[in-house]
Amino acid sequence: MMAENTSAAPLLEMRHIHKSFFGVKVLDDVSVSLHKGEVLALLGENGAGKSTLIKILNGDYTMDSGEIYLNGQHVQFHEPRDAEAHGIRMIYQELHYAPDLSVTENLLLSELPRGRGFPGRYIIDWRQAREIAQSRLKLLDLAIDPDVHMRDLPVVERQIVEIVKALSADAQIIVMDEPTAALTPPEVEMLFGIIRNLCAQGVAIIYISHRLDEIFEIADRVTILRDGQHVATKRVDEVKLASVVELMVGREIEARRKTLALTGQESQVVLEVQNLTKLGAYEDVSLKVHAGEIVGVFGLIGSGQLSLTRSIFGAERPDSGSILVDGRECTIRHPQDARNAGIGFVPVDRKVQSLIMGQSVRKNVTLSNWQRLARMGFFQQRIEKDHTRHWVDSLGIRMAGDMEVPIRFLSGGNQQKTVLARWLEANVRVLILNEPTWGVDVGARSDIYDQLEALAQSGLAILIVSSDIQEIMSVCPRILTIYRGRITAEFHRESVSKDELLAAAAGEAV
Amino acid sequence: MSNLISADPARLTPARRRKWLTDDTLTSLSLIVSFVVLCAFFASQTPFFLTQANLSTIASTIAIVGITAIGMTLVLITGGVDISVGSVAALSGVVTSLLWLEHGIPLGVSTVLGILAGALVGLLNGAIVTYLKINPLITTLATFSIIRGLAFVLSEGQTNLLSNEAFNFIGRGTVAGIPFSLLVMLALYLVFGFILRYTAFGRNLYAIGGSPQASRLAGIAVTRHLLIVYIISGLLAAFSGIINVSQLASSAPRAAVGLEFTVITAVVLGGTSLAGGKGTLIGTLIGVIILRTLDNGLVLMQVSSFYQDVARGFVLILAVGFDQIRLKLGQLQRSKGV
Amino acid sequence: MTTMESTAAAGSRPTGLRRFLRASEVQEVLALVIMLALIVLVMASNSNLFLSPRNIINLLMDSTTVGMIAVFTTMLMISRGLDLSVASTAAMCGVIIGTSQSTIGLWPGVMLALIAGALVGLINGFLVTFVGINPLITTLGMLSITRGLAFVFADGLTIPVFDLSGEHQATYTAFTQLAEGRLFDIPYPILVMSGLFILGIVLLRYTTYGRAMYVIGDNEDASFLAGLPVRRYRMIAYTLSGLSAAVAAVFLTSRLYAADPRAAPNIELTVITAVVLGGTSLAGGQGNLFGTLLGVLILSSLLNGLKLQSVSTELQNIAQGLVLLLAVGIDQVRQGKIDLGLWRLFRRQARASTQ
Amino acid sequence: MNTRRLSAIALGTVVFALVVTMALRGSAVRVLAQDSACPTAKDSYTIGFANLTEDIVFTQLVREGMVATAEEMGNVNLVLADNRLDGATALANTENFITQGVDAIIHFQTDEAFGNVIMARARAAGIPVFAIDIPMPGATFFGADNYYAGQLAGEALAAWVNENWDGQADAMLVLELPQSGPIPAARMQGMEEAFQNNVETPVADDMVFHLDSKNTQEEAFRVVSDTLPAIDEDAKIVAVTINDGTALGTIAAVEAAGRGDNLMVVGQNADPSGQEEMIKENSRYLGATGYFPENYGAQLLPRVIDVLECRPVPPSIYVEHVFISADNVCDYYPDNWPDFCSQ
Repeated sequence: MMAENTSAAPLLEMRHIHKSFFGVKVLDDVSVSLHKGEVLALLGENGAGKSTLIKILNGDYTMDSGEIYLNGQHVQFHEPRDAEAHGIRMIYQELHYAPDLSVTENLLLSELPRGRGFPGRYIIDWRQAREIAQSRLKLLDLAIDPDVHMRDLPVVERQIVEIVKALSADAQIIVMDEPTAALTPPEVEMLFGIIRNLCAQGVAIIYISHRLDEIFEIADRVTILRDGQHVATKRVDEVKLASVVELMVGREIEARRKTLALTGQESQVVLEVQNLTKLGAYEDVSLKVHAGEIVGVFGLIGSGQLSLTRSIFGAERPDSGSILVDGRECTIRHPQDARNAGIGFVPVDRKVQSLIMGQSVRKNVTLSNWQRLARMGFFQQRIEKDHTRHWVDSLGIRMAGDMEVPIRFLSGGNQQKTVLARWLEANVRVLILNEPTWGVDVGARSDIYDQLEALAQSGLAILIVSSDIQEIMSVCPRILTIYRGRITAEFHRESVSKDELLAAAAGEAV
Repeated sequence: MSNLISADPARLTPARRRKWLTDDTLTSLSLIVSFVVLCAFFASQTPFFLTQANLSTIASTIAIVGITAIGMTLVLITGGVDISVGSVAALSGVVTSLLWLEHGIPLGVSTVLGILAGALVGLLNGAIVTYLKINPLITTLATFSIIRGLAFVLSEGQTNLLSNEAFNFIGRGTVAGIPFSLLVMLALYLVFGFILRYTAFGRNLYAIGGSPQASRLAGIAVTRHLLIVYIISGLLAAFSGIINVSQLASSAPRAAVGLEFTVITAVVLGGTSLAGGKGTLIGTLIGVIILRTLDNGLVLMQVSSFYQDVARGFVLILAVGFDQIRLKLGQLQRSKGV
Repeated sequence: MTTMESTAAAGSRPTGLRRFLRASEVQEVLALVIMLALIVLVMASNSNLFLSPRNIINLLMDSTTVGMIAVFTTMLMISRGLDLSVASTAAMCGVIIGTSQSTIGLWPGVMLALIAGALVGLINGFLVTFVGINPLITTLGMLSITRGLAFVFADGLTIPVFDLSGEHQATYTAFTQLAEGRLFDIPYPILVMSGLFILGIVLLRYTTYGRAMYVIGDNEDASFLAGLPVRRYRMIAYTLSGLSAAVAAVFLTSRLYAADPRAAPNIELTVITAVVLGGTSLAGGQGNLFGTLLGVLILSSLLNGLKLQSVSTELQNIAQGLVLLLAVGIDQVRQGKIDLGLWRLFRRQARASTQ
Repeated sequence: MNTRRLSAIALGTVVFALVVTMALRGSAVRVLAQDSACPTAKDSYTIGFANLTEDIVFTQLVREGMVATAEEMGNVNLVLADNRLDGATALANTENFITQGVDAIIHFQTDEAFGNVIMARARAAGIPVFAIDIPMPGATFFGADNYYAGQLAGEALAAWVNENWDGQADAMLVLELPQSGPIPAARMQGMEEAFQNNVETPVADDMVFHLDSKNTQEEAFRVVSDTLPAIDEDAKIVAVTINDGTALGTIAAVEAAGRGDNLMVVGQNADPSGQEEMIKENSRYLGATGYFPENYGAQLLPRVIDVLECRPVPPSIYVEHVFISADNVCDYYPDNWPDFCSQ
């Protein structure tokens, strides 16, 4: 493919794009160009307009004004199919798949191979379909069974299938929105290999990621958006990470200082887990979290930490073992029991597991504290508002409008703060966080870390489960590693290197 | 590289299950077991149940629900529902008999026009669902009352007798001792079973039901597929209406009252999910047979019709409930087996 | 919530009437108010009797069964539940009152009926939350069961709930007073229905139970992980739905002096029609009782008005179907879910005129 | 700005104003001539007629007859309603009639038990009530003697069996309508008992099958089909059915099983569809008790006027029942079957 000469004329030009929703300008005169065979990183905080821009490119949204040129020709996309017909492919951050269909079918959703001639033209050649699917999976060296239903795959693998789906189609331009969020380093490397390969063939990539280090590894140029406006477009080799972040956030971000010192054994143990076991998920896990301490559990996704935290919180039932809060053993059968015992839980996926998207900030903040805000089942509205205002102010939750605005209009970082506020409002002693900054902006991220440290200093016991090693190393003075459901080692931040941590989390003997 | 996930290649190979033992197969198997239990029960209660005469009775009276259930399965797979099928069946019979008896249009043509009237209603349902984006339950609930009303208005409430050898053959004739309507029904099951399994159209229906968004993004013409599915549902319901008229040798606007509930019950019993994206015609066929057998057995046992209602409700809840419990246990085992 | 309104809203803080009109609940029901007004207008212009106090009382009395049940069906549907068994349950509860007369007595029978209704709801709730059967299937099955039981208990007959011998006059007078008694010239059932609506509005707005309905309907997982006893709330919602059917049955039986296993034919569909008309989404998480009240009133004024003009039953059914489609269609357009070309043009012009 | 909202408010205001105007215009009072001797006598009358249901042919014929007679009489304005086989609806219709200021009510409703409340309302409003087919306390009864109507059909079937099958049938199907209350129950009882009492050899109890027809043809077809395997292949079968539709479903089921020659059916109503079935060659439909629902209006409306004009009327008026079969259908309905009757 792409036999033509690589002229200087860009493959894609989006000129003076404007778009507003409900009178709010989301894109204000944004222009972007993309050349054949290059990787353009599209950067910006949440709400900067990246998603809107690519959805316009994909034909999902119609722009208010502006023009799109492809190969120098003016094009108009009314729906995703139009864009697809022009060789534009998307890998979405949110998964879109049919759960009860096999991997093969999801990969080849609209292009299942068929026979020839009259009846044959309508009939699917399952053997060929399976072969195509398998060969495409092989591209990424993946051992996924193409006959398995998507529903039966772990979430990570579903995401991989999504990526393979877009890669496999003949494409001129591939837009990747956070494609590596669930990939392991070898898989990411593999993906980058494929991206480079594709670029060599003349395919252009628009790459969106929060992981700036990836950008510096794979991208040729970066285009930075802020508040719906184009801020800068630069060659990657001409910029430094710090300046990119500054351009994105609009202010200088200081390097994180590691403020929280290691808490000694002198302070009280708030949460203690003894020999907790759930067959098939984790085994014989014991850990302690002291008041004012942040403990990190570092492990590869799928090492059992998710099930472990859900069990401590009562969302799953362990087979054996015990959970003690303040030294007293608690029977936790339901999240309600955990909350009453003083345990709070922040799950990974805010949209699916934390937030009531249609309801206001206020109702989201107070969700776990009804018994204290309601008398005889009736909400004390004034108290509820006062409490909400308190948390909005003290955590710095920013929102358009007052606390009655539906939470879906808030940015990821502010949404996550709302979830924190919920548990603080519920007056918990222990807070368990799962991947606390998943999908959160660079700016908001350090904000959340600051908040967590402040909370710990005020006496809260915090347990963070993360697969982000930088996160773990920058917030957690004490780090446990988990591998295949077992705690393999314990480290102090000051005395451990990245490599040692990685090795422990990969099950290599320490 | 900041984030790191699993480096364990073994994890990527999911716990392998025998491929033929899918949830669908298990649902069908457990249904067959319930069916056998049901048959054994009836056989022990009444000597007439396992007679050839009774089996052929069951066979010759199954087509109306059976054929309508095909369309309903398709609609449910796309995540919709069609409440209007009973009304459509009545309308097609009324239209056919009126065209023939009062306008002198040849019976063959009238029949085709009657069936097309059903397709038209299907088109209307589909158009409202896709273009006006009104929930299918609401849409077809509305057309359910509108079309029934129309059948009454057109027929002026009258029952019309239609006796015609060729026409009666549709509902009553036999080929080599097998009821013609049953043969047609089985042929339709084969055809649509094939379509669902082996054609792009069929697979697209699952994709649409599983994730309309993914289907749209993958370039599947969702609107067109939905239109076709509702038209098919209307067509098949109308055809069932014709079989009904042929069996009874008369058409009435009150025909097929409550057909929608019987059909939905049968389809859901057969393992098709109301949430869309899941279901098989084999399951539906078994569901239809179970319901028919249940009704037949209860009548043969001379159970009061009041208790028949109670029994039907219990069977529905028990069958779906057991399947649900089985699924939960299965998931539990699977998660432990990793 | 069209573009222009939000633009206006962003510009200045609305006050007074504007603020009231901007409240989303009001916006949702505004279209319904207009629809009701139009129906009333048409009916009143065709029949002088339509707006007579007597007829208005008739119309409201007629809607009490549907209205009482609809309050709790609304809550259930907000929490993403559904109950098709309400009408059959009401029939069964009525029959329980009827058959109890000769055994345990009338008032204990009423208590028993209320308990039975709640029990049916509880079983529905159990099957939905603990066994995990789809609510449509569960309550469809329960519909068959309770209707069948109604016939079994009554042996297929309509049972007079009436003092034939004159021996227990006081008891029966008290019972019939439930439906016939009036306060300020308004029959009790209408007051009770209004009371239930007010109770429902208060529950939904100000109580933990009401908020649980919205929250669970919006995101069940998140509610669970926030520590809400989701199952308990669901059980309560189904139980209240069953109980409301029993309450409706008590008033219906009192009103008719008789308990009929055939009572409340297809009322479940009317209830759902009214609730959906009122803007409650089948997908859960949104809805309000003002809308439901308007839905109930729209349906009953439509049918009452058509009846006053002796319009045939078939046409009544057709009209009901059309009104449902129309109302839901308008709502879709209002929410901008339908991109009719005309509508887009209208919005563009509106935007142009505001700039 | 805000054109849309303003226009909505404007529209709402206009609508409200119109509604209020309408309400104030109120009900124009009709001035009617009063007969001094009889307080209820007038020049013309408004009579409310609430039909049992509009779903079945029998009641449709009743309604049509009423409307036709009212038109003929000239001084009767008929207000129609549909009781939908439901007590609550019947009560609501009564209340609507009272609101509409009718002079008399003709009620065709589903159960005697509802009579108490309906009559209480009508009495309070001082409106005379005429009850069709289901008696109500204090109402003038008009209509079928249901048990007797059943008997006629049962006797005719017994006579046919005595004559053609040597007085013996092997099985009896009873297609009833248990969900529809006492009217059908009385008719079924009349048919079943009259047959058993008049046939030479009554059918054994265990060969009498009570089946629920649910008032639809296909349900009758289904339950009869399901029952046939329990009856010997060459058994002689008689069926008594609640109406013509159910009879048609029964016949269709037995014929579809190829056992038509061993069947004989009687029914109730004798609708046009039933008549058409009877006059077929070698018909398995012996006949049905005719109620002449089309004549209900012609017989009843003049009596209603009699009551309103203070002339004496007996407390019960029974319609004449005749067993209609191919032999006499031309005497009663010559216009329906010109071809058949000209033979």
